[in-house]
Amino acid sequence: MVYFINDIITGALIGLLYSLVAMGFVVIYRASKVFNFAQGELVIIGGFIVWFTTMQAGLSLWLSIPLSLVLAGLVGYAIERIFLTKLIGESVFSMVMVTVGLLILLRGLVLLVFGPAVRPFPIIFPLKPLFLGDMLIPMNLLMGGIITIVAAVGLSWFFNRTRSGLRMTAVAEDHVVASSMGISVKGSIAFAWVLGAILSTIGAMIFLSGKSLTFLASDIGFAALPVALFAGLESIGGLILAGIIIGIAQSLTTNYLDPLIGGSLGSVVPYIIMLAILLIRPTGLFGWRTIERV
Amino acid sequence: AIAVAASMPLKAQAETTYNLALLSDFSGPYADIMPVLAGGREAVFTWWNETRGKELGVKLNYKNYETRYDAAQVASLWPGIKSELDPIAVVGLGGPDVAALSERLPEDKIPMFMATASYGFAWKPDSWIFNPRPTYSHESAGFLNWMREQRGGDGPLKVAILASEASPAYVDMAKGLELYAEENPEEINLVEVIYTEVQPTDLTGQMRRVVRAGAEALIIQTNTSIVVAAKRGLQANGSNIPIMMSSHNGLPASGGALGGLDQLEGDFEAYGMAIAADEDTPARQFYETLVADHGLKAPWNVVTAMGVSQGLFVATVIDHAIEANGAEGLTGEMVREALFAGPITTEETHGFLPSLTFTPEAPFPLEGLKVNVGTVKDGKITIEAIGVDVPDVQKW
Amino acid sequence: MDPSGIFPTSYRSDRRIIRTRWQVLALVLFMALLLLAPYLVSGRIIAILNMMMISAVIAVGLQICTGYAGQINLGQAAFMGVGAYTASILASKTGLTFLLTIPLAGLSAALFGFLFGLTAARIKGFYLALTTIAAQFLFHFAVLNLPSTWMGGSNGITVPPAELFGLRFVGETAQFYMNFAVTAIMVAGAFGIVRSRFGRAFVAVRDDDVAAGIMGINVAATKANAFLIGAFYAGVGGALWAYLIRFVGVDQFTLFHSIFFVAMIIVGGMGSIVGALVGVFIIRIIQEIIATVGPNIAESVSFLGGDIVFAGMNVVLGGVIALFMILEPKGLMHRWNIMKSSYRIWPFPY
Amino acid sequence: MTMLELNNVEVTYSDVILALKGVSMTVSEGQCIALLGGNGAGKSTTLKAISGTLKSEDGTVSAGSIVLDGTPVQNMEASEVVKNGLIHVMEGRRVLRHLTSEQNLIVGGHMVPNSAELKNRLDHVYTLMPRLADLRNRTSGFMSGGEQQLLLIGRAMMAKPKIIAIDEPSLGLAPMMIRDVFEVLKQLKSEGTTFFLVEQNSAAALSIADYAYVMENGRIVMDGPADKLADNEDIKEFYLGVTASGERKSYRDIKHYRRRKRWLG
Amino acid sequence: MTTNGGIVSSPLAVRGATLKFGGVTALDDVSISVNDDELLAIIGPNGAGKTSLLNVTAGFYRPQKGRVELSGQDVTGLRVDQIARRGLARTFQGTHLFAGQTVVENIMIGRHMLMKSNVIQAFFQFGPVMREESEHREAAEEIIDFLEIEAIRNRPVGTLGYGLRKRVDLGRALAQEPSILLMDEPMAGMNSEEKEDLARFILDVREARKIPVVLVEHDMGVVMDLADRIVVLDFGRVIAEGTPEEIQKDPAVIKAYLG
Ligand SMILES: Nc1ncnc2c1ncn2[C@@H]1O[C@H](COP(=O)(O)OP(=O)(O)OP(=O)(O)O)[C@@H](O)[C@H]1O
Ligand SMILES: Nc1ncnc2c1ncn2[C@@H]1O[C@H](COP(=O)(O)OP(=O)(O)OP(=O)(O)O)[C@@H](O)[C@H]1O
Ligand SMILES: [Mg+2]
Ligand SMILES: [Mg+2]
Repeated sequence: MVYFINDIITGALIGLLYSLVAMGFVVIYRASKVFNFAQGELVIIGGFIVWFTTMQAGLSLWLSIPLSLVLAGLVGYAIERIFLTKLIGESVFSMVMVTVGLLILLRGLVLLVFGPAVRPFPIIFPLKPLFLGDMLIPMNLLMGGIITIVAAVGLSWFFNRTRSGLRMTAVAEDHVVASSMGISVKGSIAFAWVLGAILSTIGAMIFLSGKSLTFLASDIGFAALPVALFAGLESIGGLILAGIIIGIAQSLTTNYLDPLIGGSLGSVVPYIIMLAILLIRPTGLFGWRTIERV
Repeated sequence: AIAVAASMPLKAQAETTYNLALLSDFSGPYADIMPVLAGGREAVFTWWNETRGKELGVKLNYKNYETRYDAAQVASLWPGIKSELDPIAVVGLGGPDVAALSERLPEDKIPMFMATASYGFAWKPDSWIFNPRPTYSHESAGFLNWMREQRGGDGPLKVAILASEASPAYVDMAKGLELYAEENPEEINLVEVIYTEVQPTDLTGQMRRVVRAGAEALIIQTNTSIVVAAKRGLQANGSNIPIMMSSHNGLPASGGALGGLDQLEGDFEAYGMAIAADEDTPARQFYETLVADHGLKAPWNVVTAMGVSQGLFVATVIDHAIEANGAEGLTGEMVREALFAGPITTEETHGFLPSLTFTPEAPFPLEGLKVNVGTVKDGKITIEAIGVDVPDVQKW
Repeated sequence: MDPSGIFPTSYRSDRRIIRTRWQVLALVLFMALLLLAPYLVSGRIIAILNMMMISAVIAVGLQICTGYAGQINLGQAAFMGVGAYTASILASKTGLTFLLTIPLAGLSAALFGFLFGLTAARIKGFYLALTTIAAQFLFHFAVLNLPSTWMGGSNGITVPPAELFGLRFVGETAQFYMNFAVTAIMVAGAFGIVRSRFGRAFVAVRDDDVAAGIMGINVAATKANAFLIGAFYAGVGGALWAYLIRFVGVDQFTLFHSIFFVAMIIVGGMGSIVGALVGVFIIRIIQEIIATVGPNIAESVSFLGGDIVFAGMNVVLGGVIALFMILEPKGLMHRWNIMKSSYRIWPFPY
Repeated sequence: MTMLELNNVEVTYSDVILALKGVSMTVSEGQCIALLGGNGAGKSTTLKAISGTLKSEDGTVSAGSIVLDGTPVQNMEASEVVKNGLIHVMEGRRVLRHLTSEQNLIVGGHMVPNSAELKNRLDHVYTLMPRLADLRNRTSGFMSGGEQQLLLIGRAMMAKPKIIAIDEPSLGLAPMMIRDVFEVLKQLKSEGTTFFLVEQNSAAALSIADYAYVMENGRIVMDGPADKLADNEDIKEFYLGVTASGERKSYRDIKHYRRRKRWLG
Repeated sequence: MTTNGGIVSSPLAVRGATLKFGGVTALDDVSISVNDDELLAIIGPNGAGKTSLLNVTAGFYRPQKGRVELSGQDVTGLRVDQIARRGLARTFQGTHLFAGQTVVENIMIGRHMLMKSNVIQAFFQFGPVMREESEHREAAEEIIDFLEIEAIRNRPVGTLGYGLRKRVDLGRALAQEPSILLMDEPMAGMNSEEKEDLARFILDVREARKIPVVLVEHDMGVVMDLADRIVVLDFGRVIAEGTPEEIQKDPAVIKAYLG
């Protein structure tokens, strides 16, 4: 029983990690209507930046973490400048498709710049888990969970309550109208990518803390995807709920169902849940309803 | 594009030259080990040309082809390789090469020689693709039996496997051992079979299951990332169940990824190939000569060993073929025949491989199989056992 | 296409794809060249052509589903896989001739695609695009976890060569003709479909499904059909793949492959069959160039080390794709059409 | 002084379709000019060219210059043009559909520094258009055509621009509404806003315009003071829909032949 | 009046339709019925519920109460495409054209539901498909001539001015060969010359095709001249109904709408 509860807690925390990575998707989508297929690659890049500042440059965590976040932000900005600015005014679809190109490109770049070797990732959160009686809870996930919740609350306040948030919402609604109201689409998208890159980097820290880093890490992008859709691509607050639900479901499947079927249903269960939800609510739990008016 | 390929001058001419096609993956999942592995096998061919080749008046040319570890790429490269190089043997790397060429090579009568252990799905008679090592399941079974003897006492050894469905190859490793455990309950009791992602988020929970099941060994033949995650999971559970790794995710690689070999104190790597430890073995000596006289640059580690042993495997077979058929007019078919004609002794492969006796029944030797076991003692990789017997594993 | 001042005289002629005598001639020459290719160029090129033709069939299907009907589909590789497995199982277990297995492969993939198409009735836009990724994972999971006697599990399936009247289709040349025939039929068919009422219905649903419904088009059914047809093409392509490689394993049909198919139709241009073909050609050729010159560069500039060179190659590949999307977001066909229309009104822009 | 000036502006869509062929206009400060013209004449294109929203339709100002309040704005980012004091009310009722009516208005006034001022402007809009006050919490995407039209005008007012370029404000409005809207426009004009008015309801347009241009397939074919144009024969017939003799003719007894426009002999 | 099963039934009848969106009541127990070959105009202030009424009849919205009948048979709750196939066509307030497609293609899409060929035939481009295509293409061209849009036949609709789009919109609706035609503000965004043309088209449609037309329009000139009968909506209820003359005099209408 204790273990069962423990599995639920750990699952929920893993779910929150997914939420954080998914937040990368959502923030970018929420501020530009662009769905970024290369989110997983942003996670690796973030990871490598952290690895570089700590393991290579040998900075202390207190220095390297903020530095990494700054660098990540710059990378996000650079990506936006190089690949997306030129497309402002074009259809959103073509921007999305550029991110597909990015996905392939960034993989290559990571390989080129950091090399393919499996790298040890710095221990950012204490390895020693938190013991609650017989339950043990991994520190990185626990702290990550807290960070995620804080970030989610902050960002959803920003997007729903502040005027800059409203501006970005306007951009997400309709680039042309937004710019015809004097809102800089460029600015909004740039902001989104900076934020997206930073979130991915935090995600990478939680995900990889004390583990190893290769470009396989990008898979978490696709693991987080169901969470984003479950919550609805416009909802940041919803990510928390979605993440927890999916995380728990996955953890219970891997720990109790998989042993029976001798397979890894756990890795597909998020997608199954996502499909089910979308069939009931086509735009996720809290996503914007599609408005059809004639 | 093709013009370029065709006009590619092959290395300097010799009396009789034969070509080898080297399939490599410098930009796919194995990009990390490829340069070292390539260095290893190429050095052997250089060595062979400069020693045996001279005596026999034969020169082996080789050329690397990038497959990106993608079957489609291999398939579209192959006809080019054939017409451009007309190789007497292919030096393969992994799954996609096998997938793309297993049905093609018999048609073209060219054998392919791999570096790694084999898979259940390649276990078919009359193959044209050969591995110097049996399947991963053979190797783990051999290791586990050895461990059980070490432990002493009767009662089966409690074992857990950590596999992944990311690649069918990983599943195959687990399936083989599962079957073996089923058929030999008195030897092995498979307490947990866990599937995870290739870069797991967190394995604390899964590892606790392993610990609670009282496992005495944890088999991880998949990849380094999983070893690392598992180790952390075990550490979180305050357990030090020994992990058994294979060559491509062995002690040095995993240790490096964990930030120090010391973290793997008491864990094992086991495979049918020389262990790259500090001890002064014939293999080690041969490596030194390669470095000294034949321009090998790679460090002394398992990946180099893999490359060298593959090179030796190929070179020796060709050697046999030449002895049987003379230096002139050697064909892929003759090379394949030579493989069955007689054993490849461990002396010929300078102790990198045990003596291998191939039969048309399987793409790898079935009798006299041996694995070597390496471990970490006070932060150093040391050889724990050499020539451990591998039990017969049923085909799955 | 006609120069300025020349107008079609009958609706039939107006529908025609190829108009001028020259175009007919060009097409005939092109086909003839292709047919003779095995006698003109090296086996390597034929092998590349084989890959291109197979990709072409699949990309054309994707073009119909995504480019025409607007249903973004990231599961095409999975659909291809279903086809490949169906063909392999039928061929290896029942020894059915490829004349039957190929269409059957198409059908089973179509069925699988149709199931996902049904969700399109409710799920739209990105949400749909991303649910199609689920197809990818579910396929992978199913193959590995169903009893291995069904779909070979992790073992994969070995495929006997395609045979017709004792003639075995092994070796690139024989397979070339087989692929050529199938591809020709499928592409011609694609032109037929997109220019028929179905093609128009697809486009209608893409541009404005509300209006489409009010025009008497059953939107849900149309979307499902789009997936069905797209998947059928993928299935046929998969079957060809199975007969080419003669060994199918689940890792040959990954999400990454799907993404590349999408990239192909984007590079070529959405909503154009020719675009799909162009896209396939460009991306495949880049890949092949990389695979070919890579080793040579690696040898000539060995101090760089193969790893650098090949990693660089991947950057080139990704870069070129991204570049295409930035410079020509509407795809090459779009640029071409603009040139065409300016030619049509030339020299009277007013 | 002149607020907006177009010199020989030429607009090309997707590098081929030439939509504007050398259009020149001048709008001086505080003035209201009306741009009349048949369908596809190029009125909206003209506005898009000024406000920089052409790019989204793959169009560019391929020749000529557009000077807004001293700064050349041809092919400038739309958002930059706005900063120069011009707001373009686009055709096609492009409200921000998922936002409420009020949020739309706030977006309109997003450049307002302090929220007190924002509040004032909101109230101002609501007093001028009480209907919007009733709808303030309605999701704009669900509002009726006319309601959306009103919202667009309100949204433009929120920005308090120097010049409003407005595309068919009366589109889809009920007769009373049209009267009200034009009252609002007059009001704004009296407050000193310059207007660039594209309008099909020529009678209404000419009633508030000081000067008017008539456009036919991409060219200015006629211009003059509003009142002069108002009693021009052709304008009467084609735009005001009254016969030369002045009385409205019924749509029932329309002759079945196409009239030729005299000025395009 | 067509009679079916003895009972007299009109081509289109809406009986007691009520439509609510959360708090908003778009339609409140609205009943209208259209007679054969009649032009019924629906007018009313903005947000009165005119478009909603058309949406309900077209099956785009489902009324909470009431029913919709096409020549006697109940079509309430059918899908839009099913209702379209029963002979109801509409044009839109604000255009809903297929922007990427040329004028001809748009009109051909209108004929989709009249065509029979199946996918297999389309794939192999059998004879029948080609014949069908040509026939329907011919019909489409007739409509194009009729609406005098030959010149822009092959222009992508997205590139047309608002007014021309409206014309194409009408053409597309006619292509469906409807037995009843609903029009939502067809005259919006046209100058009086173009209104005259469109008015003429509408008259011709009725002459040539003898189909009843429901017209929602804010231009009183047009409405008063063309309509046989007028229904006035305000806040979702019918506040008046009658001939143009009566309506023009009706105080309630003057107060709510004409001013
Ligand atoms: N995106 C576009 N691409 C190509 N051509 C276009 C585009 N938009 C407009 N045009 C063409 O430019 C000309 C002017 O169009 P515009 O929309 O300015 O007409 P308009 O005067 O606004 O007509 P309306 O009063 O009907 O709105 C038309 O001939 C139209 O076909
Ligand atoms: N889908 C919907 N959700 C919520 N409210 C709606 C919806 N559709 C219409 N409404 C509301 O119902 C009322 C009637 O809308 P409708 O479009 O029928 O008005 P209308 O008579 O067509 O006005 P107009 O003449 O401006 O087009 C409006 O107040 C509108 O806001
Ligand atoms: Mg206009
Ligand atoms: Mg309306």
